[in-house]
Amino acid sequence: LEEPLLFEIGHSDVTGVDLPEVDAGALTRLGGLERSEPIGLVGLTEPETVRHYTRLSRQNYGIDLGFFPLGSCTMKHNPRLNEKVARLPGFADIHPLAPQQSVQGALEVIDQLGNWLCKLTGMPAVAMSPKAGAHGELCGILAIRAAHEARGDAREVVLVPESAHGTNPATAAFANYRVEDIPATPEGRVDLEALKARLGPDVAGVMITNPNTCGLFEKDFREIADAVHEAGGYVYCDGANFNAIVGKVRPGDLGVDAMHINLHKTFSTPHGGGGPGSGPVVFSEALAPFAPLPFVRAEEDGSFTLVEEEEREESRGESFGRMTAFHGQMGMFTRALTYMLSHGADGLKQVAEDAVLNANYILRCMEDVLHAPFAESGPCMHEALFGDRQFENGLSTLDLAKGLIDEGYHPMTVYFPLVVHGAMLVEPTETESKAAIDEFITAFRSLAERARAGDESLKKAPYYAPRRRLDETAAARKPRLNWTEE
Amino acid sequence: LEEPLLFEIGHSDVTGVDLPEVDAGALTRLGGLERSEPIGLVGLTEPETVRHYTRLSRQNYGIDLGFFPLGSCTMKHNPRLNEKVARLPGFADIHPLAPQQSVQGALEVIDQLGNWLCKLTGMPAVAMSPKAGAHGELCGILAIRAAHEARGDAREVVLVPESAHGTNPATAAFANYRVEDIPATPEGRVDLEALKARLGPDVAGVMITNPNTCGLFEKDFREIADAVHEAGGYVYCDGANFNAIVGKVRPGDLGVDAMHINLHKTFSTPHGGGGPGSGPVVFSEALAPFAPLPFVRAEEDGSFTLVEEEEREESRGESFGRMTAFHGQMGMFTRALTYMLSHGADGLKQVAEDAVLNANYILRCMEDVLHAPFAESGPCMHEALFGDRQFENGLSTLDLAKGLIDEGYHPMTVYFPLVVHGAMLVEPTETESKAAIDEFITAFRSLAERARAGDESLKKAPYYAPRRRLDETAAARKPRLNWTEE
Amino acid sequence: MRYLPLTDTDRSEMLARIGADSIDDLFVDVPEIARLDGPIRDLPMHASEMAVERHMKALAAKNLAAEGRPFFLGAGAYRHHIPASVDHIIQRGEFLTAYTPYQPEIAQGTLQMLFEFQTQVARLYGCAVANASLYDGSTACWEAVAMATRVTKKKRAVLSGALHPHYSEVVRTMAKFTGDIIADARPAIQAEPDIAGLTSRIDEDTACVVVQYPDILGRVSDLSAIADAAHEKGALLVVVNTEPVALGAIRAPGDMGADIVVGEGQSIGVGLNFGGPYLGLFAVRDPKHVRQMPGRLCGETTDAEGKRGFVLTLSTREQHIRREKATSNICTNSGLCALAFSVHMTLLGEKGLRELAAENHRLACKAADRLAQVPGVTVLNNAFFNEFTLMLDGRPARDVVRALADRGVLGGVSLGRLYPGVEALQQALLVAVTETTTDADIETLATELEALVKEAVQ
Amino acid sequence: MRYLPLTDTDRSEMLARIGADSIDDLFVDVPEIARLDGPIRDLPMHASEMAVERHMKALAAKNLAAEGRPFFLGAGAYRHHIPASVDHIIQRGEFLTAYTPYQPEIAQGTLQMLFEFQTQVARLYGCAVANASLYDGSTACWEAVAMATRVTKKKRAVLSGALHPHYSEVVRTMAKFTGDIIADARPAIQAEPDIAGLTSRIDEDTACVVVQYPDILGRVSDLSAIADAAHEKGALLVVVNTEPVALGAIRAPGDMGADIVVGEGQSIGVGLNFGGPYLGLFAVRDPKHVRQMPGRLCGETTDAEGKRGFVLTLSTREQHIRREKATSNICTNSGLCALAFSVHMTLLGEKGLRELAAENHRLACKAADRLAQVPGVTVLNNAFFNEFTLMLDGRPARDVVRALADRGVLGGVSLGRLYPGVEALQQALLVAVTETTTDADIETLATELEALVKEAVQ
Repeated sequence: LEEPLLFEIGHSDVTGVDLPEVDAGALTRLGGLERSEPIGLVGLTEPETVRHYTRLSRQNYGIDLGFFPLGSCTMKHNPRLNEKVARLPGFADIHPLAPQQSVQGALEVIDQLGNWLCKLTGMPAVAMSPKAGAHGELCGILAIRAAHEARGDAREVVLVPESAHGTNPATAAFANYRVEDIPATPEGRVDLEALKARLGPDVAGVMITNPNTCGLFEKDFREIADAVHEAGGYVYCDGANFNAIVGKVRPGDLGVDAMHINLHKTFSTPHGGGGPGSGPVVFSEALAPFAPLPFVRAEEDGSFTLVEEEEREESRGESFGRMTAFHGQMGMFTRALTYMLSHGADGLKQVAEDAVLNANYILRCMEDVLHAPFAESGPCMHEALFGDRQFENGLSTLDLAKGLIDEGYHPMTVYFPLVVHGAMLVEPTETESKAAIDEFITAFRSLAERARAGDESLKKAPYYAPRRRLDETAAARKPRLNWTEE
Repeated sequence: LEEPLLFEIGHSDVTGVDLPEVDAGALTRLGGLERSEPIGLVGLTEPETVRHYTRLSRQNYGIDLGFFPLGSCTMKHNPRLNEKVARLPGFADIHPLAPQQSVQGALEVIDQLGNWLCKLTGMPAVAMSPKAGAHGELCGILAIRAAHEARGDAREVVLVPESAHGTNPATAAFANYRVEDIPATPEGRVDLEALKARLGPDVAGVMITNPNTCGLFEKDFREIADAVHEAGGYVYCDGANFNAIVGKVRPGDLGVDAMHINLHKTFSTPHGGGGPGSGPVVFSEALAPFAPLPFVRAEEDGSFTLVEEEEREESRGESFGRMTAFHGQMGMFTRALTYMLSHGADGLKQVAEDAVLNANYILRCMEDVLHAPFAESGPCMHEALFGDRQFENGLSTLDLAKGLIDEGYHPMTVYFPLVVHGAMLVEPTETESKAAIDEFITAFRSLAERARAGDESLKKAPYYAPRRRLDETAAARKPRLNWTEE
Repeated sequence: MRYLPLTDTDRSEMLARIGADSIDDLFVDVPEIARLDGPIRDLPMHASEMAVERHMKALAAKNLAAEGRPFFLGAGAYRHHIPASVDHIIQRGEFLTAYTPYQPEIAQGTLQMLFEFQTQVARLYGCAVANASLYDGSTACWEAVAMATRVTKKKRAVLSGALHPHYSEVVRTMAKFTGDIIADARPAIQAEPDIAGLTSRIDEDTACVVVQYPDILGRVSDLSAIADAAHEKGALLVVVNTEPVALGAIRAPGDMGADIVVGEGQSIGVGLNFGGPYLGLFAVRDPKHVRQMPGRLCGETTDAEGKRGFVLTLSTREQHIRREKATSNICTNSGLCALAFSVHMTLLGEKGLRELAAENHRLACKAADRLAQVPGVTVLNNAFFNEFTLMLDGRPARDVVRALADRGVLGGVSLGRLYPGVEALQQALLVAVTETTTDADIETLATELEALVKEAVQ
Repeated sequence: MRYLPLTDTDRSEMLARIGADSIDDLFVDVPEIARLDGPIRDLPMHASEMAVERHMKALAAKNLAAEGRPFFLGAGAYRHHIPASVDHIIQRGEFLTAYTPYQPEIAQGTLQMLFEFQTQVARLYGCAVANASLYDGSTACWEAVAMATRVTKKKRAVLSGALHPHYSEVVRTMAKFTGDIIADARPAIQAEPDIAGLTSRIDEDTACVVVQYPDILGRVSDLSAIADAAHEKGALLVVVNTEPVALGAIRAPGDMGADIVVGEGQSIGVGLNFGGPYLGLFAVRDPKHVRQMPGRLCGETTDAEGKRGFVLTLSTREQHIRREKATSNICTNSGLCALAFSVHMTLLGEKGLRELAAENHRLACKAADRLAQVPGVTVLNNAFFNEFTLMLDGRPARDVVRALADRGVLGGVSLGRLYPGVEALQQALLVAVTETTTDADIETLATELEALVKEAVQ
């Protein structure tokens, strides 16, 4: 079922709401700025609206439909209880600037969730307001900058491994740092010696993902952290892969100074086709004083206070300031807390174990037919990394990915991390059954064999999707970014 | 995406709920009836459950996906506000036997909805408990029987037109009446003279659908009613097609004694793949005393009483009794009342007008390519009736219906009413846009032309559905009605 | 008019195509006497979604919702926790807005679900075949009686006195018209059901015996003797179950010789809803009875390419084919409730259902023990699942229930309400306990009951 | 562990296939010092859905939800009625559980929606191009300043004193690190914004001027003079809008010369949610600035068969391609909120949005007139849309807000909370009125305010 564009089926005089007719005479105090020209919007009635979006939705693939092994994205099941809880009027229908006495339960949610995050990471403090992972990275890096500046130490460089998510260097650059690469060992981990050699008084800190984007645990993390600290720097840990170790390892025990946590990954809040996320940041004692405003403080009488600019001096004098208008992604907090309470400490440990078990199972079931560059580097964590070196006839990772679509799967992450040629990063997550994974392996093996055999038909895959391959080059060369009448 | 059967993917030791482990010692007072054998059920975790049913759902067609022109079924849009309202804890989380003082709002809903139904039909009384249309028919027929019996008049026959829904004769038979056909005129209406000729002291009543299943308004309804009344009988009107006249015509003005109203048709409560429905019945003064228990009575102090057996004598001594354990389909009442309040008296009138307009538009846009037996009988009401007389090469209505599936539509009602060869009953409803109907007409015309040209490829349609034609004969010959391990 | 897509321009164009001057030209066949000159009077005009929502919320707010308060009502409708994913799934437009699956090629979702549902119900009941649902337990009970008269060609039904009185009333109401003969009774207030008394009423003219399990007083007892007695006289045993969760703990009716098992499925997935929509379950032990069953049946078959698929089958039993010779007049049934049941049952599975049943029973035992300590209160039952009968000294249970409600406690169902005028039953209070009941709820009920009974006795 | 499908049998089989003896063999790379010997202490163990739901509902019940009580809070977040179908659609699993549409062949649903969303936002703002959303209005405001410095290669941003103080604070916080120079101010308490004062602060080093429309005091005024002044000095005009409904009544910022228009989209479709998730809107008037924009962009293209389709495009601006040279570090944004906005905007359409805006303004005028009658209360604004500033005699607005909350009235936002320590602003109360406000709400606020102000004056 093809669906036309809204602007092709809507009309300016149709509406799906029943509001009083406009009485132009009522627009009396707009300072002479009444809008006279048409806005150019179109409307649909409710039946048409529901149908338009229902039909559009069916051109999408989501976890609810099948296995979604996007590496580093942690596409796990989104429990429906979480959705229900987030919609309770006591959470959904309260205003961010409501008098604090009227939102004590909301502040308590933030406090409880923060407490979970601190305990799970073994860190003493948390900033809840960052709006997503990259915002959390920024929060962490700003705290590092603030800490250095507080002692008059204007360091200029942040070290980032080549395999890092693009957000790491982008964040550091946004905070006006110069980014330098850290080299990797052949086994896919940070080169400890090279790192030590680069440390010095100009290095503000490092940003390391652990487990890293090759799917490996950074064995030397503690030594890296010690070396960085000795050189006067701070350790930022990208928590995107916390899913692999939640409940099993506490980053605080490894010397982390700041780490963001993607609630939409590890703690199951939905990805929603691109957001919203939520990226709380846990801090070490050293960085805690610089954390942003506002934050929630539990009082001795059992009440909760939202500390804002007013109390800046008395409460957290060194805070680097406010990152966003209000106090974070409440709608994600309620979902994540619901998820944590459901799993409990025991369940979260099992989450990590099952995620890692699933990934290793895929790795070992595939390594004979697909290049697995770090298969000998020890067990993988929650994701398995492959490359396209063995493909023939010019077939590439992209072709295998599109071939998976025809088998009823969402493709894995492709061409990331950059350190592996034609990287394929497969993350099964803990919410897939063995049966689902076995089926995937069968399909994946067959595609890998076709790619090794140089089956050219893969170059035109997918054949059975709502669209065949889309021309991204043309889209970028002459961008059409909104609808205009032909 | 094919989806295996639950019993092929589930396990007896897997569950999607977290309950305490069974402590066999706790089962202490079951009278020695502890279940020792396995029940034979299987479970799935929540992620697997959501995926199983989401994938199944995608093998279904619903109004949300497209036009659904099933004649006599009134597939109109189901407003989402109705769904929201029905789930309010104040409606969804109350017990049918709760003390009446604690459910005054629920009783008020029943009273308000009953009031709307009485006003819309111009009838003085209503029974709210029937669970669906056929149950409502039974309610009406039982009231008729009770009324006759109350005066010692044991009539045996109910007259039903040949074009009636199958529920009409089945209901009459279930109430131990003998069913006799009423003939139709060539123009598709009840033959008034033939009916008059058949009336007599053995005829308990007639069951007439108006608008009838040929999509026509029974012009002579008032005269029929007068004749029946004169002969000592009662007039049951099948309200399945009330959608066509709601707000435009009040059946009470036509002499109806009892009529059920399908809330899931006229008043937009969802069909849900086969129910639940709700079939309140409105009654004339003559039949009102015989209506079933329980019912809601508005008291002078503004409170509401649910009248049950206890008060039978004082309140409605002649009630024929109870048809169902509790008091009807509350979940449908809240939805229907929400719908009525949304449309209001003006909106409901527009509903009928638009439904009739859409149907006539289809009739007139099709009659040159498809046999329309009653096209000359006047305007159709909410549905247009066609036949397959002009098809070639043995093509039939079924082939055209299956062809529509390939065009992205649900087929119309086929082979009903029985009075037309290869009947096709097309009901657009008022919630389709002109654009949607124009598109449908284009597809429908093209199929009609193919059928007239004898295009054999239609015999194997559908080609693009989740399944090709299913073998219904084999299913009935050797029924497999539940899953068993091969 | 947010649900009406036609614009005035559309309407004019369409009228022109039809050749009509005005919309009223399309209603010319309506006799003049019945033509209205405008919207029906005394009804409000259309309203915004916000206004309607406000109105309905105000009505909802006048009811005492169960959540968060002590709640012990049962007697045929039970409050259980329903997982959030159940409601998510039944709101999928493809399920919610589909019609009865008469076009199987584009209704495999509903059909496969029904096939799975039928299997779940048949297994739960210990039967060979279950249908795709009826309206509710009480109408299913009547359909069972009607089916028994068809199968046995006899017209007398013996109802147990411990059958839910609303169910007996439905059967009696229907039978008045069909000419069937119903022998029923009131429950005797005693710890064990009177099985001998029941079997003694079975005679050669008996089409069926109808018993409830657990019964209206919450009692559970072996049905084998009744089955034997019935079969000996050529009668069928119809077993009614109103609490399917119980069957996770106690033996299946089919395994004890029931011929037809019917029940209310509301406990699994459906919710209280003030009595409806509910879910009628219907199953037969012997597959040879299939063609006498009422309601829809979904069966397995193959399509033109040999793929497995599902269809509605044996429809020659049904009204749309057989008309006055049909096994029932049923058309619409409870499809969406069957889906909710099936999803919830899938989440539970064998393990979860057994755990749920055990937890219900454990809490019910706990409540019974605690309430038995209240002076002036006696627990009638020896055996029960999650519901039992209390006898209250000195005060009609009906008053107690009302007084409790005044204090925000929904304390149970009084037999006085179910059996008005039957003196012997006025002191009896039915108390149901489920996994949603907390220890605090039990304590509150005990405390409040103690106060009320004491007050009465004084 | 209802979300974990692996059984113990599965786990053993998989470990065997891997060649590991136990699950801990897979964690051998974790240094011993960091290995935990069991579940983390001081945290609860797993719990049933029912238990968790109870816990969360108890927390929710401690908050005063807006519905059903007088509610006048605004200042950047507004309570509007959201049609029920919006929430239905965003809960479709295919939208809810999809990832960012990097595989366009199976993400056309999200992509087409974003293309439509971008068109809606661009038109609403009077701009050429809008992106596919950012986190919220405040971060969008900072991104606009950062973009302006990239475009103009200058580092000074002039902020209007009437910009939301949280927005200014975000900009100042970020600028501390980037080295940009921020010139800001406090709002002057006067009926009309000080446009001359603002334009006088623009100099040759200015990258942009940032103004809010309607501003933090609810005032609306023509922006053309500011645009001219900015353009004359080679600066860009950044306009911030926190109430998109206003743009159904007043002129679009792009039409008055704004170069970048950003805002908070929460009012349309998203709901209050205690501050998040919200929806950052971002648009530019001149298409030549597209390649300097932050965030995702969806564009039209064709597939291998020539069918129209949509893809994320111009991603060479983004971090996952350009890394440290990206226009922003943004990755996740507000996809689902953008969907909610787009669905609600589709339901409204041109007609509905205009009617909604008119209704908001009508009720706000009514409220302003009524509140102006309260002794000791003055309405500051000459012009406003749906929010205005009250000056209260004798008592800090912050206290009044708290006292009102004690009486169940959510009476507005005090400027004292937004500008702690700024003496001149302590008496000011921001009052927002929307279509959800009833006449009774207005009357209640007036009555309660009268009592509180009188009390203070005495």
